[in-house]
Amino acid sequence: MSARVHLDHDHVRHLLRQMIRIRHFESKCVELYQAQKILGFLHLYDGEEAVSVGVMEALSPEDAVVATYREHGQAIARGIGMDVLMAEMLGKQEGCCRGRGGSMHIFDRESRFYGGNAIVGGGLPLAVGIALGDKMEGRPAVTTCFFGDGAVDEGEFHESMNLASLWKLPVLFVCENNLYAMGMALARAEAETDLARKAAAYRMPGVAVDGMDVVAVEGAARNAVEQVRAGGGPQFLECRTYRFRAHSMFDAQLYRAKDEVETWRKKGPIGRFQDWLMKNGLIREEEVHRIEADADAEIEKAVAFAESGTLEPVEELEKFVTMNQVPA
Amino acid sequence: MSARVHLDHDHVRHLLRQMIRIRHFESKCVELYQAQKILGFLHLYDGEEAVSVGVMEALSPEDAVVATYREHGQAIARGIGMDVLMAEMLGKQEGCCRGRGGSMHIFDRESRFYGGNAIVGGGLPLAVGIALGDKMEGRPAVTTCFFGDGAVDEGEFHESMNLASLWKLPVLFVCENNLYAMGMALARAEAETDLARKAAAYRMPGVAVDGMDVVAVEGAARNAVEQVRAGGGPQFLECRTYRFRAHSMFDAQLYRAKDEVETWRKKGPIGRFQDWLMKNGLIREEEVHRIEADADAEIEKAVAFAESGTLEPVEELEKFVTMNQVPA
Amino acid sequence: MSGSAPVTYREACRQALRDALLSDSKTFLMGEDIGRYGGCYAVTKGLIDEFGEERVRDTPLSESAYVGAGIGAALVGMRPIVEIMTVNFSLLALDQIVNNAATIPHMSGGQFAVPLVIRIATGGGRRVAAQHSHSLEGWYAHIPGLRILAPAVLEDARYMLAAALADPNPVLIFEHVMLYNIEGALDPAVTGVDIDHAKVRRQGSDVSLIAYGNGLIKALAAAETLAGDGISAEVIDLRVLRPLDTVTILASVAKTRRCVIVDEGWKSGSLSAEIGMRIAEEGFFDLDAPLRRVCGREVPMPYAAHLEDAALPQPADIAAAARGLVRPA
Amino acid sequence: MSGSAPVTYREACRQALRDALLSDSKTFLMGEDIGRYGGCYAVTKGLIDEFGEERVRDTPLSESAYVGAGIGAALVGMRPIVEIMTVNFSLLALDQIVNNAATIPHMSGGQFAVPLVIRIATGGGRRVAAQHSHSLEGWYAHIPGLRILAPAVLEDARYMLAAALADPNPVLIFEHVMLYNIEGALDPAVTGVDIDHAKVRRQGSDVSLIAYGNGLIKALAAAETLAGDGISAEVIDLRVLRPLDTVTILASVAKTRRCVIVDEGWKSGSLSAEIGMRIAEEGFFDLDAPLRRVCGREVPMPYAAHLEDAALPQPADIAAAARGLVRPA
Ligand SMILES: Cc1ncc(C[n+]2csc(CCOP(=O)(O)OP(=O)(O)O)c2C)c(N)n1
Ligand SMILES: Cc1ncc(C[n+]2csc(CCOP(=O)(O)OP(=O)(O)O)c2C)c(N)n1
Ligand SMILES: [Mg+2]
Ligand SMILES: [Mg+2]
Repeated sequence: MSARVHLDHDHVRHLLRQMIRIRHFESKCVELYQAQKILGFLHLYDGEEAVSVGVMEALSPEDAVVATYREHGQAIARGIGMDVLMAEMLGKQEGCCRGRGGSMHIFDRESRFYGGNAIVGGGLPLAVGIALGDKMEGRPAVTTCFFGDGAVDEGEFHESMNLASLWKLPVLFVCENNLYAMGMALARAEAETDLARKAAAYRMPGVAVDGMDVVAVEGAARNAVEQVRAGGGPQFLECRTYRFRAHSMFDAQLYRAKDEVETWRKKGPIGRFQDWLMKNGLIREEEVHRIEADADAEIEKAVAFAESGTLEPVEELEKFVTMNQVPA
Repeated sequence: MSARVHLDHDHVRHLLRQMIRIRHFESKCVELYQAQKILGFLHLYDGEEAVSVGVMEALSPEDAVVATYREHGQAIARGIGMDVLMAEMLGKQEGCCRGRGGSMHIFDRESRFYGGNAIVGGGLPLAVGIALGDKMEGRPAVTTCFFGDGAVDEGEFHESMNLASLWKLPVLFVCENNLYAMGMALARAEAETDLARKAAAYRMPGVAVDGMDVVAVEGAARNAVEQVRAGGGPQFLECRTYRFRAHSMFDAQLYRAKDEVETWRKKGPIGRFQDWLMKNGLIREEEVHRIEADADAEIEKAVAFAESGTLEPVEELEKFVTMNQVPA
Repeated sequence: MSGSAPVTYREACRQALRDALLSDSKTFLMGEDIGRYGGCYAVTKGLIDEFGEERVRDTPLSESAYVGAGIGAALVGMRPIVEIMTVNFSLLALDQIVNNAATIPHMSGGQFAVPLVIRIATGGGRRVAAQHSHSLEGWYAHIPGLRILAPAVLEDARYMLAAALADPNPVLIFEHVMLYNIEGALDPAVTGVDIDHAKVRRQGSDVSLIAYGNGLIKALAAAETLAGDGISAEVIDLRVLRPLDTVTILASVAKTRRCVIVDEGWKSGSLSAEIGMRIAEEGFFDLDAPLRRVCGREVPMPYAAHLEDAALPQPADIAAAARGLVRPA
Repeated sequence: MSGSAPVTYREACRQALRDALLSDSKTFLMGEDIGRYGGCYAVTKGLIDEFGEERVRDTPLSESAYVGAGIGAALVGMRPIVEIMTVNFSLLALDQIVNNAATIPHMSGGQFAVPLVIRIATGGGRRVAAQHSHSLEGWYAHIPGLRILAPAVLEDARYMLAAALADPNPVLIFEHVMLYNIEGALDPAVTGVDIDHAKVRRQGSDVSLIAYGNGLIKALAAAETLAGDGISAEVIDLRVLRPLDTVTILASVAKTRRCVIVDEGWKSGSLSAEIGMRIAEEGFFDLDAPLRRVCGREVPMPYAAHLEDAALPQPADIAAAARGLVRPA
């Protein structure tokens, strides 16, 4: 594993905690979805936790993040509170977007989290512009843009990669390659399946990393962010991962074999990291239990907060369709 | 020069004649534009003749062509009559599109010439679909798609290249790289200026050829078409050329230096080929003069045809907005 | 397929696609996740197994390229049926639809036709928020060269496709996501429908309710309520959004002399405006009351259920508007 | 810039851009060929020399990415002015405009604003055929969250931009290609305009002619002709296509009791329909005659001059429609 990551006790416990928090948060979301308290589409991150947990470790508060519709993990790893997140999923006005965005459209001004975008590839041009604005204003920020392997098929990927590279913008492009776009296997969608190579077409450095290894992801992300921050222009980081569950709650998974999923589950980022930590005496079983218990307690509090939340009055429906001022 | 091209007397004279026909046809268009008989946008091919003349030599009648808005050369090289072409430019109903398309929208069913597209990059998806249809129907045709260096910036390029390669479709992508998109120099528009390399991002073979050398272009096109026809999937051919005149008739050319243009003029495809032929005794001066005279006579006939053409009655304005049947 | 057994709208769409694939070898389906996945709304489920990957063609996420490829294939005589998952995504293909599909026949002086069918899921109500829930079919109805269809009943879901494939021009079929699960029996005597005319779905004499798609279901519910109040509402199903069947609309308004137009799209610039304006131009002297509209509120669709419900026209709103015309306070 | 010297519409646009760049360091221009080339309609000519490549930013041919980049830059507090050469090309950026710019403020619960200005050249008349000549501004006027402007007079060309930049929301400014060369003097006393109201450009009592953009010029010409026939036409310049200033429209119609709406866009589903429908809803009892429209013919724009002229509304058509209302045969 990468030497650039300091594997002291606090840090490894933090990494594990973050992944567990995401995993448990989403298990609760499934319950609430089955109870029809969460509605619409629900895209789970189960199996991909190491990606956003590892990447976010490389970012500072002044950096910006552009996320996908599969962004609960991205949001939690970025530090958005579970309470406002859960309230959003329940459509309450106490939610981070007052219940207007829902699961696919999480925004948070404080952490510079520019959404939750449900148009595949639609976030990439935004990331280019955010980085452009920061650069023109002399802010040292790096904009990290998450997207999936399917987004690589879109024209907006091509145009955005070129623009960022041409203008040497501070963007970290993070491709969460989970091998499927809904039911479309990467090999059926892309003539070139080695996605990191695509970066070369834009003269952009591209690296692929094992997205199931949180430390490897953190290391690769730190390398990339360091170069971006140094003014070297954008970087492309492909994180090879896998989605353990259905694409969304409507997916019969006709397109992949059960044992393919099982094989990947064995490489699961949480179990694997946990075993490695214990084998190397970096964490004790009780600590893991405490982390899980703490996460569950935090989630219960979040659910209570969300359940006790209120509905925005319908009279406010048109509020914010147009803004009265630019928020300071 | 390529060994694959048989440089017998008839053939070299034919190549030269084709380039001269295009050049002289367009000089006449400029006159008619200044006389305000041709209106709207007029994009000249002056300097780029070797590209479509060379490429078309590699095609057979059953092949399909998708063109750009700078397509007079592509149309003439494909064999579309100057008379219907000129009538189209003059907006007469005797024109190939009854005067509805004009300079930017030349279509010809008989030669499978699918337009004259004035949306940069807009023709690429069409070419993919034409090739798909031909392939599904078992027709041995190759679809040749012309586009400029600027079209490479567009998302439609990315999506179409991937689709054609993924589905192994019989498409020859011909990039007319004249180093500028209107006033935008390639180096200011693309992070990767070696366009042939872009094909690699789609696992598509990509070759660059001197687009000022008609024989080299023909040779490269023959190689590419042969492989496409053999079922090897699409090929990308970059023809490095230069536009001697303004982008269109509205262009002050503030973006490039006069001597840059002059240097390129010296590499002009017609003069260069002509000199080479004469030096090697492959053609005599009188023959060249005869070719020019024949071309001018042909153009005069075309202009007469166009001038004596008629205007479509305005009552027919809405005809063909919707079709009553699919033309057989 | 036995017409008399109850089928869902989804199943009717599927049977129509299957028929098309069986009856013409030049027909093929192309779109995202229509094959292995079975279709994002399960409309194409099973078709890839029966017809294979060539004719039920899963595409990469490249809306502009695969829709454009459908246009290209149509130009050379194929009969592609392209699917776009959700109308919001169709914006990525709009250049191809407007600048190529709709222009090439005219621009080429009639040398080429574009016999293409595009199926698009549309509409709100599924709590999927501001990038998946809009109703832009009225927008498409602005474009010359296109025919726009909105099947609202099983019969149209089942038979409009065949008529669309027989049309030598690009036809867009908008399937409202809230209709896929409606169920009913198909009349075995009916084996086809026209794609030229609006249809009176309920006779009435006091007021005309003009609607399409999911709005029709709501208008019919409103008519039922109104009947309870002794108000006889006639309900018109537009079916064809371009070209509009003005004759049927004007005939109904001439009879009832009052009109409420229902449109789930954003009110300003929605199709309801065009319908109302045509009445104001050609049926002005038949009217006893101002025209009324019940449309979607002008907001990006919110996620929260109570807000989405408030953003969409509801039967009660339609009934209230009709009542206001028939019995002005 | 000396206001009293005669300027062209093009020059007025250029002065507005220059002012914006001078007055706010967060403002920058971005678009295709706006820099070295000088702008495809020469509007931005010279600005790159004065303000440099950073603030007058030539972009690759990537409409979706650079418009989206404008949205992103606006999200972080910049004031980008993005140019799209021709409205037909804006279809390539429509996903970003509709799915992002128009939704993010609402979808984020008001956490973010998108103070972006997009300038788009629109309209027919230049013989550039079916992929360069349409009038889709009415289409954009359907989208909640956007403000749509159509400067038709020098004053608006000169001062609407500043007002648009002061708006915290995305504003689209449609400049009609046939207006760039109109010339006149700017009143030095005027230093700004509002972007909320329609304006009466000519007072009249017999009929209201409602128009915008190049249609206004034609409506004014028609009013002149009508005056010769003793018909007094009031001419309304909409100026703001979204939100529509219904009050000014209704006030004029209440006065004249007759109305002709002029729109160069394709008739069906054009903005003229929305305007007419609002009158039919709210001004119904003020009308003495049916509403009339003079719009673009429903064809992809043909190249041939006589066909393009026939496809566009002309002053004579407007005058004839008005005459038909005032003096029905
Ligand atoms: C432009 C667009 N096309 C299609 C969809 C429907 N859709 C939602 S998610 C998805 C798959 C995206 O796959 P990928 O980018 O790999 O992300 P993942 O879901 O695997 O995380 C699709 C096709 C969409 N939301 N936007
Ligand atoms: C989508 C789109 N954007 C912009 C334009 C305006 N435009 C017309 S030609 C052109 C330059 C295209 O350059 P290139 O592809 O290199 O072709 P060339 O003109 O050099 O032959 C531009 C920007 C257009 N027609 N379509
Ligand atoms: Mg994926
Ligand atoms: Mg070029």
